[in-house]
Amino acid sequence: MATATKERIYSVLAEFGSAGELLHAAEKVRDAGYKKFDCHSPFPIHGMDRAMGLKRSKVGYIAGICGLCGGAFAMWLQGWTSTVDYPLVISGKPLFSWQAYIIVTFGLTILGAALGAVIGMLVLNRLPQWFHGNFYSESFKRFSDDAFFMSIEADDPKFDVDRVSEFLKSLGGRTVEVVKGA
Amino acid sequence: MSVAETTEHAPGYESPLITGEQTFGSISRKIGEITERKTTMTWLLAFGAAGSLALVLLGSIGYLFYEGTGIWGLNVPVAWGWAIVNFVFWVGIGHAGTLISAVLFLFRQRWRTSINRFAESMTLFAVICALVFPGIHVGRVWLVYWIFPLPNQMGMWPNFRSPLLWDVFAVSIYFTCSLMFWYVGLIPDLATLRDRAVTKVRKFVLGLFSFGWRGGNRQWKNYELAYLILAGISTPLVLSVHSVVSTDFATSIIPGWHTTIFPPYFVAGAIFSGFAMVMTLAVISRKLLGLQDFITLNHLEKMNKIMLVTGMMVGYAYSCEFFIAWYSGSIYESFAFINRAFGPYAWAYWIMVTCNVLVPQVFWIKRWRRSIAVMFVASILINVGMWFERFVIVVSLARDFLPSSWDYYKPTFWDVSTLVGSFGLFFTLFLLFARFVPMIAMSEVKGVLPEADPHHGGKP
Amino acid sequence: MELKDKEYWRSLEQLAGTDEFRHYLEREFPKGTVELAGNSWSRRSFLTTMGASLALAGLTSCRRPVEKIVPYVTRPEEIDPGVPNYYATTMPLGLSAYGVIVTTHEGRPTFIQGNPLHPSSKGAVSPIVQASLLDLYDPDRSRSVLHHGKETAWDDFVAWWKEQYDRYKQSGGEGLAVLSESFNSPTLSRLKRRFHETFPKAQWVAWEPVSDENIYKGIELATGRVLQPVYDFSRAQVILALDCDFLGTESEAIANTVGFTEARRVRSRSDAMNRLYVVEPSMTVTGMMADHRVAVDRGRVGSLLLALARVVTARGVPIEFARGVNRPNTELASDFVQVLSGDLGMHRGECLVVAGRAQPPAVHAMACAMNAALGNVGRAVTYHDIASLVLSSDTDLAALAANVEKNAVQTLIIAGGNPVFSAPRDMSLSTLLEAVNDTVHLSSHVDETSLSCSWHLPRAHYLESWGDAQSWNGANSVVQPVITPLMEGRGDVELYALLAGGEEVSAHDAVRETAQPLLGRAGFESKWRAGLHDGIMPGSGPAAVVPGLSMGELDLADADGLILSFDCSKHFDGRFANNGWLQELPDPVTKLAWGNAALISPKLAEEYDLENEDMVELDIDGRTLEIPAWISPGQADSSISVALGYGRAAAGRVGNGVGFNAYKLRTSDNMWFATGVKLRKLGPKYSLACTQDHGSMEGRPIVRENTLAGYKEKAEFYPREIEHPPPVSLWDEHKYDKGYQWGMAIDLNACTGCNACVVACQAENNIPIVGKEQVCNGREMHWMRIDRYYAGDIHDPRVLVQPMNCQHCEMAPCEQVCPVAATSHDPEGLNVMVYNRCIGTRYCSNNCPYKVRRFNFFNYMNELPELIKMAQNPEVTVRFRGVMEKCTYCIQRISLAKIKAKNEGRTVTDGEIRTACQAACPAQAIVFGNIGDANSRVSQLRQNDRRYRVLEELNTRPRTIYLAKLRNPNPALVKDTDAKAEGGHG
Amino acid sequence: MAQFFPKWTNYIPTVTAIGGVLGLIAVIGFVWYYFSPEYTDVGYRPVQPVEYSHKVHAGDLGTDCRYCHTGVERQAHANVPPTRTCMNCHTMVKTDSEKLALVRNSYASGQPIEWIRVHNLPDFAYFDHSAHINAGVGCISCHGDVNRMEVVMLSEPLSMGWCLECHRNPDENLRPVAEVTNMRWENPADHARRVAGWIEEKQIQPPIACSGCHR
Repeated sequence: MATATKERIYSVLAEFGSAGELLHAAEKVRDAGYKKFDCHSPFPIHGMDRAMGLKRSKVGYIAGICGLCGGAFAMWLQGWTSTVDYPLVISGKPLFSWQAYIIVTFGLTILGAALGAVIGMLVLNRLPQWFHGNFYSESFKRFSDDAFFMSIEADDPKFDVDRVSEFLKSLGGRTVEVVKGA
Repeated sequence: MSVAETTEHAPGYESPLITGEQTFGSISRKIGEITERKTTMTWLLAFGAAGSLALVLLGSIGYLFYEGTGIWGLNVPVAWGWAIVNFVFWVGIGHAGTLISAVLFLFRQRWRTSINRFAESMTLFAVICALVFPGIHVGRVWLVYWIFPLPNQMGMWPNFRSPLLWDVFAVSIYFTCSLMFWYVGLIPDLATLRDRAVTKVRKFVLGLFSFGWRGGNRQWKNYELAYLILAGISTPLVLSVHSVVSTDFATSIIPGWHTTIFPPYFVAGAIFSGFAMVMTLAVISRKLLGLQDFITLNHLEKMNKIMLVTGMMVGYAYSCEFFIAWYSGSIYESFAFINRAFGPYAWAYWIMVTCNVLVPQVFWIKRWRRSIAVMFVASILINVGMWFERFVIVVSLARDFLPSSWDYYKPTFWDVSTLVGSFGLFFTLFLLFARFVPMIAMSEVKGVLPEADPHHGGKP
Repeated sequence: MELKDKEYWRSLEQLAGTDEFRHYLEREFPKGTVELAGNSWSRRSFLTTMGASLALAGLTSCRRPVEKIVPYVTRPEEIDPGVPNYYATTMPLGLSAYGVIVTTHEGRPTFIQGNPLHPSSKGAVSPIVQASLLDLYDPDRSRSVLHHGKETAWDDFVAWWKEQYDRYKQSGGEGLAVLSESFNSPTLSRLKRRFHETFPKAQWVAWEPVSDENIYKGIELATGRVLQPVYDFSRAQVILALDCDFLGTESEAIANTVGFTEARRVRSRSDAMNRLYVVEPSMTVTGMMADHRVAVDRGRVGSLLLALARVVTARGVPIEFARGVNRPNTELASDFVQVLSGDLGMHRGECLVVAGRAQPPAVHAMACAMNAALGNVGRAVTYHDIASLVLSSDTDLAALAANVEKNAVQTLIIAGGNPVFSAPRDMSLSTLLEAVNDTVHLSSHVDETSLSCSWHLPRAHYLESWGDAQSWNGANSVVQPVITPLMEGRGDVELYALLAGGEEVSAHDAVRETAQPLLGRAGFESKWRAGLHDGIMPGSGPAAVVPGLSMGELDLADADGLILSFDCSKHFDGRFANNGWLQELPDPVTKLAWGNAALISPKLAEEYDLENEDMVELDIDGRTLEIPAWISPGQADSSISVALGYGRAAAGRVGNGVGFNAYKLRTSDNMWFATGVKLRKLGPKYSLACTQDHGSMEGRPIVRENTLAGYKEKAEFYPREIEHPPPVSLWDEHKYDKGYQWGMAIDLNACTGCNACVVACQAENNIPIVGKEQVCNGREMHWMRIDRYYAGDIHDPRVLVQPMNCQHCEMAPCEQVCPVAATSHDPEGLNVMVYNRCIGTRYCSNNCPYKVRRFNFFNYMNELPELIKMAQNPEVTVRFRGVMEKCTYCIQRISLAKIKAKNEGRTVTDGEIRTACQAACPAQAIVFGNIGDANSRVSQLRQNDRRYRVLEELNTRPRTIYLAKLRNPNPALVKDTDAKAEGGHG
Repeated sequence: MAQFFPKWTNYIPTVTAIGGVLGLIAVIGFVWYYFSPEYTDVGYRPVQPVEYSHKVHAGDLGTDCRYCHTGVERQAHANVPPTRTCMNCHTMVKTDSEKLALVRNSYASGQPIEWIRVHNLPDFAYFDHSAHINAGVGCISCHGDVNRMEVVMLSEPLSMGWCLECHRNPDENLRPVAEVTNMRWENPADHARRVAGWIEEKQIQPPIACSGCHR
């Protein structure tokens, strides 16, 4: 694969036989002190977060805050329009009929939270990200089918092509590939 | 299929969720191929048919805009007709999707993985059909944007006390959330298709929409939580939506509408009709697309059980209505319900009862519960019944407080064409989906294979 | 010179001069004729979507379309643009004259109300009087003189007539005949006399299909003189109406209603109330008001009266004829007769017996004798000798026909009327007219008669022409134009003057000329002006005369078998058939709009196995009519009733082919009823536009009533109100305590269900006519409707009526459901509907428990010809497609009054604001005002112990309250079912 | 699949995100300004059939508005003067002016002059001049400095929102009734106090509810 000149190395990619192997490999890599590595699998692997030593996702907080904002905005909008901006007597009911406003408030809370969750997820995952080093690897694409990959990226402080390749082999990687590209 | 058909298992033993010795690879292949292979004749024919029906809808709407709502059978007292019936009907259909994808997800019902994708899709399409109606049924469509709180030179704001306004918010929010839920679930599968893609076009399109997904666990981590949150908030949402729709009737003072039981009763009904629709589609598509291994009889049976339950809830609601009408001591209420059962619209009422209460009872019997033919017919009958339920409710208008204003509502050609057309729209969208989008959530199904468990000693 | 300072009538003529107007006229007069409003979708244009683009103008940021302001060149001081003017004039109808006050905007008459000073209208109107306004703008009116169908000018006719005039002057009028309508006009009768002077040998026949001839004949029979009876129902405690719908279709119904309700109004429990006995073949407005009603077919009313007379006589009140006529005592409704005779005997001098125009002279003679014997003459009934009466005469018509047959008539001038349509069928007039060399027809439309005449002359509307008319008590009033003729029309006065004098005379001068001797030379001008201003000429009519009785020979042929009776319809004799307001107006009893039907009793229906809308064939010795049947409770079992004036062939686009022509069965020997009718059921059904499908209240306390006696015991009413928890709101209710608080009170005891309010509302509020198909679909637009419920025994029902319009609930269910706040409350408690904010979800209508909201399913207003749009009230927004509308309590009147008051630095006084329905109501059943002011009439009515709110238990807090209905049955006749009538309802 | 999308594509999301936000703001601003009656209507200055100058008549000559627009204090409409009114003076003054040809013709022929409407409310809104005049709202408040206009121009949006502003707090626009036609009126120092007085005495409570203007 490594052919053209002045290519740069993006990462070292190792394929593992099963979810289990990948999980154990991940623990080792973590213990070896690598930071910029990732495990690619067709589906989320149970326990992998601990194995890789990842902290809890922040999506929840984002969603929560957005939800609260949505709700607050809704209640404010309804209250302000019907009591301050243009008070109209409707069916002889109080201008601020908060009971009636609950539904829209609830709705916008949900909407806020949902948008927060999705956008938060995308941002935290840096998606969309159509270009990525790993895509230089021909075999990498099997991650979405039935393969399990471990990739240690070049900009990891402890990164060294040969040492990393060796290390991944030692962890039982079926194939180890140095991903290069323009 | 053969396997599943005969699978008998002792109580407590969880039969395999999918059959046919599937591996990760076989799953991506079988599901992927559906979208990759050459367009089949059957599909083209079906699409043609559905498409032309959708055009009927378009035509009807065009004529409606030109002439006014008078082309429908509406009158005073029955100022709402089929438009609203269809709206409620379609919104109801939508519910099953979210229920399966969200509620069952929260309950860790892993069997949902096989059906959640197209249940969700069906939700989207149903809600699209639903959203058509509030838009077109108003007298002055060109001003319909006034229901949104937009600053304007009149200094006017919408009236947030109106259930109709709640509808607009609830349903459009429901649609947005379902769309996001659906798409988020779709990303990894699009990536799978992307990676299987050969042609440049497919590479580009699928690449574009899969956002460059790399299935890295750092992504899965956020992804899973986001998905969980969406599921978590979709659950109260889906329950609220039809409750809100029911307030269109429940908050009014019209006998037969003014009923506190409506919210739960509507939700139950919605799930009921929704599952019926999923069933209809599932039965057809698993046959046509050879998905018997993924949508097994066990799945269908489970859905039938849910239909049986919700069907009886609805039946309970019907009887409860009658009891309350009598117990309330309000002569208007009691008249309204006696009138439903024995008045000019009795025929509609009894169609409703037969289809919604009697028909599901067949699912008490295991053999019928597992018989494709039975469940297919039943699911269609149930949808008919649920449409009539909404019809019966809406035409309670025909006889309210002052007998002097009583009248009878007769649908016109345009009422019918609009309803038929909406089905056209629905199936058009569904066929497009079935052709171009993975019908089954591959990454999720892979996730429920035994091999997916890292502690599974299984072979590579 | 009057014409001089009424220049401004020309304002509309100016408009009429513009090309657009011509263009409209052309466009609005295609020969192919379709119903104006309603189902002719073909004629609907893209204007609706244009409306859309206009509505969006703000968005598309395009400049508004350029609008022109066209000021007057010289503004007449009478006119302030936008400020209405009011003129008094008179509407002649048959022998009646209704004094009216016409509201004009920029010279366009837009509303008609009664003239309080006028004895025949007393400030109120009937549906016909109100609706006559629309006829003025009827685009189907003929627009030019026609000679053998070709358009010519008046001058040609005048020239032609001059020749004839000279010719006939020689011959003394040999072979010249005039067929006119009957009239009661000094000027016209003066001209008629002059005509006879000029042409002694000429024949002048006055004839009307619907006339009071029998009444006058009867009085002549009894007294030997032709006298005009004038009734004052306010002076009668006991009233017997014999086949006499004196509150509805009979002459002078307005004045009758005013008087009748005056004697019936109950202010407190101590008040007395008159008692009404009705004997009639089919349910009428009067029958609905009855305290006791016997359904007797038209042929047997006489013998019932005879029986009554005998009993009364036996009880010591000798009635002249009672012994005279030698006929067996009939057993008809004997207990009724017994009780009634007692009641009459007890109320000598304060009772009244009236018979309807359909009854034969003998019955009227008997009634007359009875009133004399009971001492009512000079009290509840007075007789007047009206000089200028020109009565309709069936015999004269027959004579004329005979003359024509033996070619004794060369020139026949038909001045008004439509004999070809309405004349008795045994004298087939249309063929007879062929025989006459020259036939001239003066008529507002090119109608059936015009088509078979050589000359057609367009006739001016009474709002366009000068004339005069005497009311029934002889009071003289002038018909003065409020607008120049829109078409080429000329009035009767012009024609008569031309006929009599051979030259054209200004009608105005002719009328003044008549007035001179009446008013006297001295101070004529001021009297004349006063007369014009007040709408009634100074100096009253001839004093009442007390005729001596000289009973002639009475013959009372008792009819038997199935009897068909002809009724006068809401179109009178059919002359108003092209009036959309009247066509769309539901019949007060059957609630049928756009057509008539053969009314049959439930029993008869059973007998012949008939349902509503079944086509039947009526056969009277060979003459047949196919017509749908309609079951009308209260119909006499042996009687079928059909309304006259329907099934016009050449009425115009609105009236053509609506209903079925009963004149086809009418012959000179059975002008009002025919015996021996054969009824046959035909196969098909025919859809009738009925605005109320369901006639029972289902035992709900909607219209509540009690007997006077019961009420005096205890102020409770039936059906009893529904038990409900105290109406408490979950929220703090809005306080309506400042400023004006508008409210309405409707006295169900006064309301007769005559429909005057419905038409008035339609005129005032620009309510569209939607046409038969839409009414069949339940889409009628009337803001005010009159609900009619049957109670008690279906074969002898009590009928309850209830005007129903927006109740202006303080906690209006309609408001909270509108997503765009298009309907909300204003501080004065009005439930306001903002048309331009409405997007048309129709949710409010669904949630209205009274179902008083109306929706524009189509763009009904664009349907209307421009000419009719001129009738519209500029103070009220014209609604467009897709918009909800409803009664506003005439908010335009409220606003104008408030502004006026404020400008004058005062507050609105009680009674200053009268809603259109209130202004029209002859029964004064509707009172509107400020309920915030404890002294206002409406506030006081709200204290009345008969008041109740409809659907009170819903806690909608309507601003409209109703006063429960009372009946005053004779204790001796009370059936248990009647009084405590809960069970009876439904 | 190897690398399909070039590296720069990774910037697209960021760019579109920022662009989207800015674009949205731009669109809102655009609609806000350009679709508002302030923009679409204010400044409407059609060429009238007769070159009539309010500046000359109302301004320089100081004719009172009500000389031509009669009845404003009595009725809803402010009359557009009949040709007669013009001729009252112009039979003497400028009898042969070119500009006045049309007026003279109109007067002679009886054919009215077709002025082009500048201040135009929709049919469903009912404005009453007398009510406003008697409350002491100056002509200028709605019609602008007519006395400075050669050709009459629409100087206020006459939109519902605009009406409401004044109906909600009319104080600034109130003045003694005698001064309503005064184009040079300045609110005196004690304006506030006097306004309070008028409101008290004349019960000035401009309607906010729909029924105030819609019938």
